[in-house]
This record gives sequence, structure tokens and C-alpha cells, in this order.
Amino acid sequence: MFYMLKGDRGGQALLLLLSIAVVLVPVLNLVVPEGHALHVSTFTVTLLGKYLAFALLAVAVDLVWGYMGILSLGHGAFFALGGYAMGMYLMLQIGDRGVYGNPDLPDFMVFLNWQEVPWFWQGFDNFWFAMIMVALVPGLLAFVFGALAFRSRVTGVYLSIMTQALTYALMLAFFRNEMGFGGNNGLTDFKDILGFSLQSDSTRVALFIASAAALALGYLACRAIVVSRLGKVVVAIRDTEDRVRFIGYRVDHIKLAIFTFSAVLAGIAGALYVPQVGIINPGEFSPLRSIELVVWVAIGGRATLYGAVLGAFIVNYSKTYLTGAAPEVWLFALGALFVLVTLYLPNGLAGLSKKKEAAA
Amino acid sequence: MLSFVTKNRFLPVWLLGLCLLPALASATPPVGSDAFAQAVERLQVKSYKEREAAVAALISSQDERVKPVLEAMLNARLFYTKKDKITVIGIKTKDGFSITGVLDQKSLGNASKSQLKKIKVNNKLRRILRAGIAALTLSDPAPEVRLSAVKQMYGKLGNAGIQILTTHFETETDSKVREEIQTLLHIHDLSSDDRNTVLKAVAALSKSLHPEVRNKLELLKDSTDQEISAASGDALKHIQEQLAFYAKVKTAFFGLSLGSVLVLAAIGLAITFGVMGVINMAHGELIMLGAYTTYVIQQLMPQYIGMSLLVAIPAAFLVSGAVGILIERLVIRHLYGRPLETLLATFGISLILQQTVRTIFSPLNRSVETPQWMSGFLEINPALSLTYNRLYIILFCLLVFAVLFLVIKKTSLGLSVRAVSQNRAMARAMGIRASRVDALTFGLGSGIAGIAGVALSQITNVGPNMGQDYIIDSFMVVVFGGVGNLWGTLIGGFSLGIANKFMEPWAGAVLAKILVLVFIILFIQKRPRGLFPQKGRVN
Amino acid sequence: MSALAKIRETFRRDQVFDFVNKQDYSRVDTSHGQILYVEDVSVSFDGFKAINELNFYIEVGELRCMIGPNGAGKTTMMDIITGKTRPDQGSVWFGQNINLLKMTEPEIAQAGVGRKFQKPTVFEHHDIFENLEMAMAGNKGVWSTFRARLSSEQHDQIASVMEIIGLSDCAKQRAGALSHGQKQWLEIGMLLMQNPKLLLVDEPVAGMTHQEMDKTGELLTSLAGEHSVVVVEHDMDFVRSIAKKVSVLHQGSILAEGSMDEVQNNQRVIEVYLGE
Amino acid sequence: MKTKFMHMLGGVLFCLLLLPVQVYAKGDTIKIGVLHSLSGTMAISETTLKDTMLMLIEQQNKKGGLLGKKLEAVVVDPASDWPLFAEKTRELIAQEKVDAIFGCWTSVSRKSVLPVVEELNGLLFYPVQYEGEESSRNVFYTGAAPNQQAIPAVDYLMNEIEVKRWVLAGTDYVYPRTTNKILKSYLIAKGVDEKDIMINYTPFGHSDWQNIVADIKKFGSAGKKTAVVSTINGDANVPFYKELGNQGVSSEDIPVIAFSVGEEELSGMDTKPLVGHLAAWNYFMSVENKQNEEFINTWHDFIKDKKRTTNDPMEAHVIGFNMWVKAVEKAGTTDVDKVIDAMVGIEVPNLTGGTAKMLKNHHLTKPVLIGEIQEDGQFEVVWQTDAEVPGDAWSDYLEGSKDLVSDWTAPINCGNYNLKQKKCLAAK
Repeated sequence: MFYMLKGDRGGQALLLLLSIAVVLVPVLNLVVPEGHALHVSTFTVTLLGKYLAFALLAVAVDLVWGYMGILSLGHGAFFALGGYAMGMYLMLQIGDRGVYGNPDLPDFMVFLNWQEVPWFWQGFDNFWFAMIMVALVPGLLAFVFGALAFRSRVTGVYLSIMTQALTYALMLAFFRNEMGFGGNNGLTDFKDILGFSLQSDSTRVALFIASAAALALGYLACRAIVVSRLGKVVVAIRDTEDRVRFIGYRVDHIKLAIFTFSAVLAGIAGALYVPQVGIINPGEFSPLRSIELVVWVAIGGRATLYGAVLGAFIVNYSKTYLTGAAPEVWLFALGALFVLVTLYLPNGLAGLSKKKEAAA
Repeated sequence: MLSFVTKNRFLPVWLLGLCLLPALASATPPVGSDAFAQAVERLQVKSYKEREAAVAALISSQDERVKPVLEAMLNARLFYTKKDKITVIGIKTKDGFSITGVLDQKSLGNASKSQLKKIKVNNKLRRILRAGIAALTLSDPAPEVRLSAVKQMYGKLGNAGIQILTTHFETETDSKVREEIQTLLHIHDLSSDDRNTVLKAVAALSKSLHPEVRNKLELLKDSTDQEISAASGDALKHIQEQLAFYAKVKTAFFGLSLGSVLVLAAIGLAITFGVMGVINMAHGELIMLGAYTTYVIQQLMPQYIGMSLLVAIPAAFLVSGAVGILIERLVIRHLYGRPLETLLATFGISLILQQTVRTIFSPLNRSVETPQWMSGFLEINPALSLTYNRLYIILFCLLVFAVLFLVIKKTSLGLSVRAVSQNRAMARAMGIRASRVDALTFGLGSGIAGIAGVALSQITNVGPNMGQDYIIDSFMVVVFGGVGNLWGTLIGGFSLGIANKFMEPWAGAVLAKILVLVFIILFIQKRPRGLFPQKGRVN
Repeated sequence: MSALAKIRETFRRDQVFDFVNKQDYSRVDTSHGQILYVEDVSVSFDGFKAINELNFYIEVGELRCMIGPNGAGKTTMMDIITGKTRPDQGSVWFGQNINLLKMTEPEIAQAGVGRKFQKPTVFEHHDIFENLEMAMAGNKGVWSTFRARLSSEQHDQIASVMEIIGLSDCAKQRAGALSHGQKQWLEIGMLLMQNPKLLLVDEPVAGMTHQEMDKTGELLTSLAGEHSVVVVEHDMDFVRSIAKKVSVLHQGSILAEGSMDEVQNNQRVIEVYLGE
Repeated sequence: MKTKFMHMLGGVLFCLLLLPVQVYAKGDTIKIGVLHSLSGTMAISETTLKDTMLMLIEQQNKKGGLLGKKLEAVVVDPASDWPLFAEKTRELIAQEKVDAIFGCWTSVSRKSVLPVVEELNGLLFYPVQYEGEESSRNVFYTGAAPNQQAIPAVDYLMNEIEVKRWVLAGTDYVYPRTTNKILKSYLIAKGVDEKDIMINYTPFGHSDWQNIVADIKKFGSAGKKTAVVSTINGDANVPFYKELGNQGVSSEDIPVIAFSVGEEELSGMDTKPLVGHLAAWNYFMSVENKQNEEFINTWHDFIKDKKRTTNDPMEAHVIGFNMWVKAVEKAGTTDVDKVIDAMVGIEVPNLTGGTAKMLKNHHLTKPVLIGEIQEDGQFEVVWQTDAEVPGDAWSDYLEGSKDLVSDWTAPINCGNYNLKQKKCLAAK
């Protein structure tokens, strides 16, 4: 069943830890009373859930960058689109509990004097429709963008800059209030999901479990691709694209498939992220954010999927820690980390352990 | 000759004073030094309304001491002593003011700030003061001064004002000033009761682009008099056509100016990214360093703001260039041939530079002053005026481009740069010290970024985040123009700027920018190597 | 009028749309004995004519050597045949039924044209076995590649190719670690896995020792017959050792064609090679 | 080897699990959360507020603390990242157990924090002028509501400057949009023709104002006195004013009245071309009275820089903090519910010589001051309201909200009580 994990010690460890966490965290949060030394606070649960969503995003980026060699500086866009799809569902669940008490329209639409929910919001009150959109919208965007770019063989730096332009354009668009996505404020003040209150501990634990499961499944799926012949071809494309073409593979098709799949994963990560942090706004489209998440992968170690997970956890954890403990140092630390890792750890932290293994 | 003016079109206040006076003081306005003294004393009142009246009285006193008082007031240099309530003009000294009495014009020595109370002016008063000064300068010997004085009079001209202008017109010798007064008088004639006068004025003004004319004609068009209505309709149509044309010219100028900003910001990147292949995410921060250098230079020489900008250009080049060389030596040289890796490392550097600046200069924006010669505008006609700072920046941009182009094409450094960028191993084999060339090239690109920072400090914020506003645009310009091609960057920057500005009126600023981005994305699909792809053997 | 003509053209009854009448790449029709037709092909880059009305034909099973000075257009010619470069004019047919100019690189490869690059290009991060596995003929769509599992026959096939190229002993070695010559062979091995009808081999013996060269020569001659082979090479000794028929390329067109001896005695060839 | 690596990985993840879980013992201090961005785009404004809070807490400790305990500031950096604001709030309340949070600047950060404060029953003091249309039991709005800034400013222009034509220019986000909406209906109610109102929105950090300033100039040349009401935010202001100056639009022709430009923003601008333009605030550094002088001196001593300015949101924090201290003393505890009840009705002197009173709707009474920009980067007050204006959460000029009131005392106890329907919309 788990043939794809053969020889992947990092992956085995990751799945093991995830399954332990899925059992342990809920117990420690819900069963162990507050004040007990082993109690895991809801704050921590949500924080971990957020990290898991980020980790899934990092895995998605690693698949296209580490394995296929496409440095996407626009994966934040797919993440945000998935997040918006989820946010729209959550927004429509608020119903008449908004400040204006309008049962049909979210607050910001009342504020903009809109009379009815615009067409592109139709259907988002249905959870399953929204979930389909979570995958479909980022997937479709990636498909269209990729189809254009890969067919005309835009590669390397050019492609990176184009993905950056893509997310930048989307950011500007979503900032506009006329777009109908809440402008700068984005979507927030969510109340419940599938009828369960987002503020209750059990919902938060459930979201945590969902994130862990999504990360595990996403990881396995990526791993399955990586170990298949397709995975080998993907790496071959990264190394020598022409050669792959001359032995008869449709490079553009393969790139498109992987890129789209990765975008869908990013969208799912976004959908898991939004209910846990409670807000989605155009800041997620910011090009700097996309660069930052590439850096998670670089620090963790590219072309090792578990490395991406590791990187996402470490960078975000140090962000959480440092922005609380030593705010002034945070940017220095992050900046120095980028420089040092690129200079001295081209294979990231995962590369470190590999080196050790090789030495042993 | 084109003239520089600060525009103001309001009623000269001495005329206003003439009309208001009966209601204000006595039936016969006091004239001469008594009136002057009274008015000066009244300036000390608390309410702005009353001070307005006092200023009016001051002007109508027609005393020759009036003008310096008005000017001092306008420049916030008019005070009264707290103790004796003597109105004085203060000149700032090291630790206070050296004051001179207004009435006797005798120096009263020095006074500290706490001994004086400023006679405050507000917006409205300032307007009145300026108009008053303008009116008093109508008899100035210099024609430029007279011209600007006349230009200040656009607006509501009372009959008395017309009288005086007409009288002045007789003696006026300068053709420019005469023309201006003529227009003014014609505008007045538009509201005349005599239809012939009106018709004559409409005919005379049918080429004038002044907004006042337009407003008046707009009213006349609805006149019941068929002939007047038709004539002003025709004139208006002609004017509108002219305006539409000049609006286009103006938009083109705006586009050029935006383009020049884009080119300036991108051109350093065209070197570091285009020629060397380094995806320099710290490029924006190098621009920022240039802007901060300008700030520091201005702090060092506060007396010479005009000069400081010129000094800042080489200084910024050196500072940013040095930082660039440092970055190259410490980080980038380990990463050649791995362009995407340079992206990550330089992104880290950009964060560090930002935070460094934030630590040294605080997160607040810094104020960089605009020197006199860069403010104001060049008036070509009432419908078209080009701002000096934009004009200078366009010229500056072209100059920087030309110099850079010559450096790359004509100097031995440029030759080495091109050699190294095309074939590193071969260049090395031919005795070019590649690592030295790399460092210098990167330094050159960074230095140019610094120079761009000097220019940008004149139109936007100088703060720790300023670099981020330009980095994406810069990359777009370079990629659009074609990596490795300086001409491409120039043409690319200007065409994007112009396209943006022509779209803005109907699409709005944001949508225009989005459309430009989408256009670039699609364009790159068609021409993956940009507008002017670098030539060379493919493979 | 022209619109009407267009509509008429679209609905001509003797024609069908391209998508209905897909070219059948799997079967190349060589009933006339020729496998490659290159006719009147020209291409220029920035005004420089790299290929100038080039004409030549390759017979089924033939081993043809192409020689010519630097810049004669050899690599460009290969680029055109394999779909990397589109010519400005002319036609290139694979057999009688396949128009190569309408196809993409992968389609051409799938149709049975294999190419070895001038600089040996193998997948350096993969081992030799994987390199060959990827090159293996078969359905190369995204999904089938994802689902692909090696059958025992395929295993044997890879093993036999490894045998041919003399790399059986190091199946699990990373290709990046191979010597220059070994990489050349691996690349030829990858061509064989594709099972092509026509092999285009660009400078196969560059950087090889004499021994290796001999071995390569043997390999190429043994391939001819079953496959058609076009070899572009600088090394005259090597060409002499394998070639039956030689074409000399100069300034983008064929200068001379014939046996090695004929070509060597051709006055114009001598001029070109010895300089005017 | 395998186990070793597993250990390493396991160890790392285990530490991750453990670190945030440390149990913070509730000691002898009263903790105050300071939630202002110290990095990112908003650091420019918010860092000063963090320093203000540190100063106030230090001062209070010198006076002997509160309820016999020392105050302790817990400073976090939400890094101008809105989701991070929510996360940090949760951390402050749930992990650090702070008794009150002073923080946020932008509307979106407040919106992001709001659900968390309500869920965990925290206490937030929000010090910036804002768009209204919101009221929460857990939030005290110490900045101006639209009726304490925008409306009086427009009154001033209309009555004193006799402005007839209006340009409402703002950055495209909720504060300018709401303010402009309120102003538009206010102006129309005052008889201004719709043709005489021009509304324009630009994105954040807009830097190329050539077209818009040209449009404003054109709009202003129609023969009627024109003014610009600017809700342009932060960084976009510098290029905007520069362009105005360069295109020769002086404050005497077309004055600009701004709601987001204060002393601190001016310190980063070349003020020469700005002289005479206006701003409406509830506090100016130049106001002369004893409290203010004292405050400025303390600030200069604390920050060790004589040139640093003070501004309106700082005053809001001063008022908010003093009120909270009084309320805690009155309630005798820092318990959030008791403090919230104690807050209403508390009065403290403001820095402009008047008194600020906390109203039932969690807004303050504030004087409104109109100031003209001077060359030295200070404002000179040219007009002010006779008395303090009570803040109104729900604008009387907006369709959706004119029937709403906010009252957090019994018996209404509701943030959006509809006077017509006589019911609370938020009742669940």
C-alpha cells in the first residue's frame, strides 16, 4: 500500500509523527484539563493546524520547484484563491449574524450598497460546491497560465517573473473593492463551518485533524508521483528538458499536469488555512509572501518532500517565536537565514541529514 | 519666453479693500501714515475675520511700508512683542529673532521666541496677502513681476479693478503683459450688457485656453441671444478641440514621465540581472540607499539644498555601488550560474538592508526637500504645463542611459563586461580578471540604482519600504524589454509608462496597472525573450 | 467574396479537417526505399543563411556520414529534421507519408526519429537503468507514464541494450558520474530504447579514445541495415572507417556527395577545406 | 543510522509541540499586551505607539503600579500581517494572559483581531480614527469616529472657506469608502449638487499622481471654490502633496484637508509646498497648555530625541490607558467584565485642555480641531469645536446604520440596537 514510502525515511517519520499528533493533540487538548502541565491549549492546536496548512503548501511548491525546476513565485496566488473559495463559503454561513443583520448579504456588500449576491458568489453557500471550487479555481488558473507558458516554452527566470506578475496582478485586483471580495479587509468574522462553531475547541481540533490528514494525503500523492516513472521524467525535465523532448515526451503536457496538480494542493492548503486563522485578504497574494514560501522549501531542502515540511515548520515556528520574543531581530534573522542557507546549505536541512548518512 | 508662475487668480485685495472700507472704518478712509499705524495695530487681533479687515485697511493706506509687512506676514515673520505690543518683523537668528519695528523701521535688537507672539495667517489671509502683494507690484520695473501680478488677477474683477487695469494698459510697454491684460479685459467684457462688446470679446477670446474663458462661455452658450449663443458655442467647440488635443499631449507627457521613473528604477537591474544574470531582489533596497544618501547629504548641507542634489548623485552612486560590490563579493560570487539561487540570497539581503535602515533611521519616512529649481512648472499655455521635476527626471533618465550606454559600449570595462557575460571561461582565458569585472559590473548596476534613488527621492517617500514598491515593476520592465538589452529596457520602460497613462483615464489607476501586467504576461508567451531578445547562437 | 471563398474552402468535400485525418505516426511508409526526404530547405537567422536550399535523401538502412567545416549548418539541419527549428521554406518528409514540418519534437521522436546531441546529454541525476527506462518506446502520455510499471520483457530489453553499449556492470551508477565516452554510449543506448527508424548522431566520437572510437564505429555499422543512420562527424579517420556514402555540407547546402574517396578528390571540397 | 535521524526529526517536532505550551504562571504583575506592527508596511506608524505604551507603563510603575502590582508590557510584532494580528491576539490573551491589549492601526487589523477578542473575552483599546459601523463590547474606540473628524472638517470648509465644489480622494479601502459615503450624503443633504462632488480612489502606496492631480486641477477650475477632502493613506501622501505642489495647486487655490496626515507623517515630508493645507484631528502637538507640554517633555525624555513629534493616536492611547487605570482602580480588579462595566462614564483630562468621557457606546467625547500645516511640520489650529463632540459608532447619514445605536449598558447591552425595530441585531 505505501510502496511510495519505501526508502523515504523522512516521509516515514513525518507520517508517523502526523499520526501520533492526530491522536495525541486532541486528547491533550480536550481531555487533559486546562492548567495541567500536559494540556495543549487551543491556541497551540490552531497554530499547529496553521503550520500543517503551510507545510502542505510547501510540499506543493517543492513538487514544482525541487523536482520539476520551475521556480514559481506565484504559488501564494493559488493558496489565496483556495482560501478565498473557503472564505466565501464561511462568509455566507454568517447569515444574519453580521453587523447589519442582513440575512442574504455579507456585511461588506451591504456596505457597498449591493442589492444581491453577485453571480460569482452563487453556490458558495453549499459546502461541497465550495470545496470543488477550492480545487477547481486554482487548478483552472494554473492550467490556463501553464498551458500558455509551457506551450511557448517560457522557462527559467522568465517563468518565475511571470508567475510573480500573475500574483501581483491578482493582488491588485483583489484589493479593489469593486471586485466583490471585500477589498483590503478581505473576508473575516466567520462564525461556523458545516454548522459547527469555529470558536469551539472541538471544531478547532477537527480542523487540525483535517489539516494533518490533508498533509499526509498530499504528501503520499506527491510521493507517488515522484517515485513513478513520471516522477523520473519530471526530474529529467528539470535537468535536461530538450533531451526529454527528443525521446518523445510531451514536456509541456507533463509540466502542465504537475503544475496544475501542485496548484490544486496549494488551493486545498489555503482552504484549510482560512478557517483556522479566521481571515483571508489580498495580502496573501503579495509577491513577497510567495517568495517567502519558496524560502521555506529552500531551507528545508528542495527535492525532498519531507524537507519542505520541515522548512515550513521551522521558519514559521521561528517567526511565531521571534516576533514575540525579539521583534526587532526577526527580519535580520530571517534575512541571514536565507543568505546562509543558499550559500552553505544548498540542499537545505534535509541535505544536512543526507550528508551525515552518506558519511556514516 | 516661457515663464514660471505660481498661479493665483483672485481679486487684488486693495480693490476689495476699496469696496469694503466704508463698512469697516469710517466714511472717508484714512490715508497715510496714521491709517497705516492703525491698521498695523489692528493686525494683533485674535480673530481671523478681523485680521482680514485689518489687512484690507493696511493695503488701502497706500503707505510704502505696506509691502514688506505683507511679505513678512506671508512668510510668518511678523510678530508683536508680548510686553509692549509692538508689531515687529523678525529675522531668525541662532537663538531667537532679530527684530525690527514696523512703524519706525528701527532695529530693536534680539528677542527670544517666548517674548514674541506670531501674527498668524490662515489660508484665506494668505490668499489675500498674496493678491495684495501682486497688486502692489503692478508698477514693478521688471516685466516678469508685472506679468505674474496680472496673472494673479484672474477671477472676479470689480469695476474699479477694470478701471485701474485699463489705465495701466495705456502705459504698459511689455507686449506679454499687454496681451495678458487684454485677455483679462476681454473676459470682463464677456459679462457686459452691450451685445456688441460681448460678441467682440467672444471673437477675441475664441483661441484662449484659460479656464475662466471656458466658464464664461459656458454661461453665454445658454444666452437667449441667438448670435451670442452661436458665437460662444463655436468658440467653445474650438476651445474644446484644442483642450482635447492638449489633454492627449499631457497624457503622453505623464506617460513619458512614468516611463522615465520605470526606466531609472530598472536600468540598474538591466545590468545586474540583464547582463550578469543575477536576480537581484535587493535592487529596490539599493535604490532606497541612494534615496537615503540624498537625505543624509541634505542634512549635512542644509544651506545648499539646490546643490545638495547634485552632490547626492555621485555620493549615492558610491554608496550603493559600494554596498553592491560588498554584496557581490560576500554572497553572489558563490552563486554564479545558479540564477534562481541568487534570488533567494538577495531576497534575504533585501530584508537585512531594510531592517538596517529601519534601525539607523527609524521606520519613519525621511523628508527630502525639493530644491527651488525643481519645483513649479513650465507653462506652455493655460491648458498645458509641464512640471519641472518630471521634466528634469525625464532628462536625467536619458542622460543616465546615455552615459551607461557609452560605458558599456566604449570603455574597456564595458568591453570586459560584455565579454564576461557572454563567455566567462573564454574571457578568463583571454586575461580578463572575471571576478574583478563581476564585482565592478555589479557595483555599476547597484550604483545606478543608487542614482535612481536620488531621482525618486524627489517624487516619492523616502522610507525603509520604498524599495519594494519598485522591485516588481523593474523586473517587468527588464523582462519586457528583453534581458541583456539596454535599449530594450529604455523602450520597454517608456512604452509601459505611456500605455499605463493612456489607459488610466478610462480604466482607473489599478485596472490600468493590472491590464499592463496581463499584457506583459501574454506578451512573454508570444515573445519569450522580450521586445529585443539578446542575439546569439541559440543552444 | 474572399469570406465566401474561405467558407467554400472550409467545406470542400474532397477534404477533411486535420483532426479527423490525424497523421498516423506509427507507420512510416517507405515503399519507395527512401526514409528521409529533405527538399529545398532554407533557414536564416537574423539575415544569415544557415541552410540554403538544402536537398538530400536517406535510404532505408543506409549509414550516411555528413561532414563539413564549422558553421556549415550541420547542427541546424538536425534541428530542422527533429522539429527544433522551423525552416523558412522547403519540405522534410519522413517516408512518404509523414510531414515532419508539421510536428513537434516529441511527435517526431515518437514517429521514429532519434537524435543524439553534439554534447552528450543524459539525465545526470538518474542511474543508467533509469535513463534507458525513460527512453523506452511506448505510450508517453502523462497518465500512462505515471502508471507505467516495467514488465519482465521490458526489463530484458533494457538489459540487452546495456549489453550492447557495454554498461551492464554499472546499471545503478548515476549517469553524471560516467566518463565522456560512456555518456556518448548511454545516449546512443537511449536512442536504441526508442526503437527509431532513423538515427541522427551528432559527433559520436568526440572526446573518445581510439579504442572507444573503434567500438563506436562497430556499433554504428551494426545498427545500419535495421535502422537508417545519419552521422555528423569531424574526425575524418572515423568517417573513413565507417562510411559508405559521405555528404559534404558547406554554407548550408550539399557541396558534394559520394564515397569517401570521391569526396576527398573533389576539387571544390579541397578548396573549402584548405581555404580559398 | 535510521533511528538517529528519526530521533532528530522527532526531537525537533516534539520541541515545536512543547514550546508554545509552556505554562505561564500568573505572577505579581499585571500584564498589558502591546499589539503594534514593528516591521512591514505599518511599522512606520505603529512603532511610535508601541513606544508610547512603554512610556505610559513605565510612568505608571513609577507612580507605584496598579492595585499594588507592577505593570508589565508584553510586546509582540504582528509584522503588518493581518492574520498574524489574530494569532498574536490569541497568544496575548490565551497564553500570556494579558489583562488588556492596546493595539492595531489599520481597519483590517482590527477586523482580524475582533473575533478573537470577542471569543476569548479580551479587552482592546483601539487608538486610531476609523470608519465606525462597528461596535464591540470588548473594544474601546479611543480614536475619532467619522462624526468627530470628517463632518466637522467639512462644516469648517463649507462655512469658513465657503467651499462649493468637493473632491473626495481616498485610498481604496474601507475607512475612506465609508467616510466618503458619509460625506457624500451629508453634502447632498446640505444642498450640494452631485455634479460638484468628485470621488476618486487609488490603491495603497499609489505613487504616480500626475493624472489625478491634473483632474483635480481641472475640476477646480470651474469657477467655484474647490477643496479636496483627503482620506489618502500613509505612504501615498508624500507623492500626492509633491505633485500638488509641482502642478501649482496651492493651498490658497484648492485646500486639501486630510484625516490621515499628522505630525509624524509630516516629519517625513518636505513641508514647504504643503503650507496652508489642512488636517482635522482631535489633538495637535502645537496645542498650548500645561498637560500637553508635560506630555511632550516626558515623551522627549523617554525617547531621548528632542525632535520627535507627538500625534493624535498617541493622545488616544494616553487617554485610553489613563481610563483603563482609573477603571481598574474603580473596579478593584483587572477582571475584564468588571473593567468593561467600570469604564463607561469614566472621565480623564485630554491633552488639549478638555475632558474625555467614555460613553456607553465605547467611544469618547473629543474636541475637533482644524489645523493648517506650517513650514516647521507643525499644525496651527485655525478652528475648533466649542465643546467636545460625542463619538457615534453608527453614522446618521448612512442608509443602513442611521437607525442603529450602540449601548453597552443595561438594559440594551448591544452594539447594534435598532431603534425602529426596538431590537438588537446581534442577538443570536
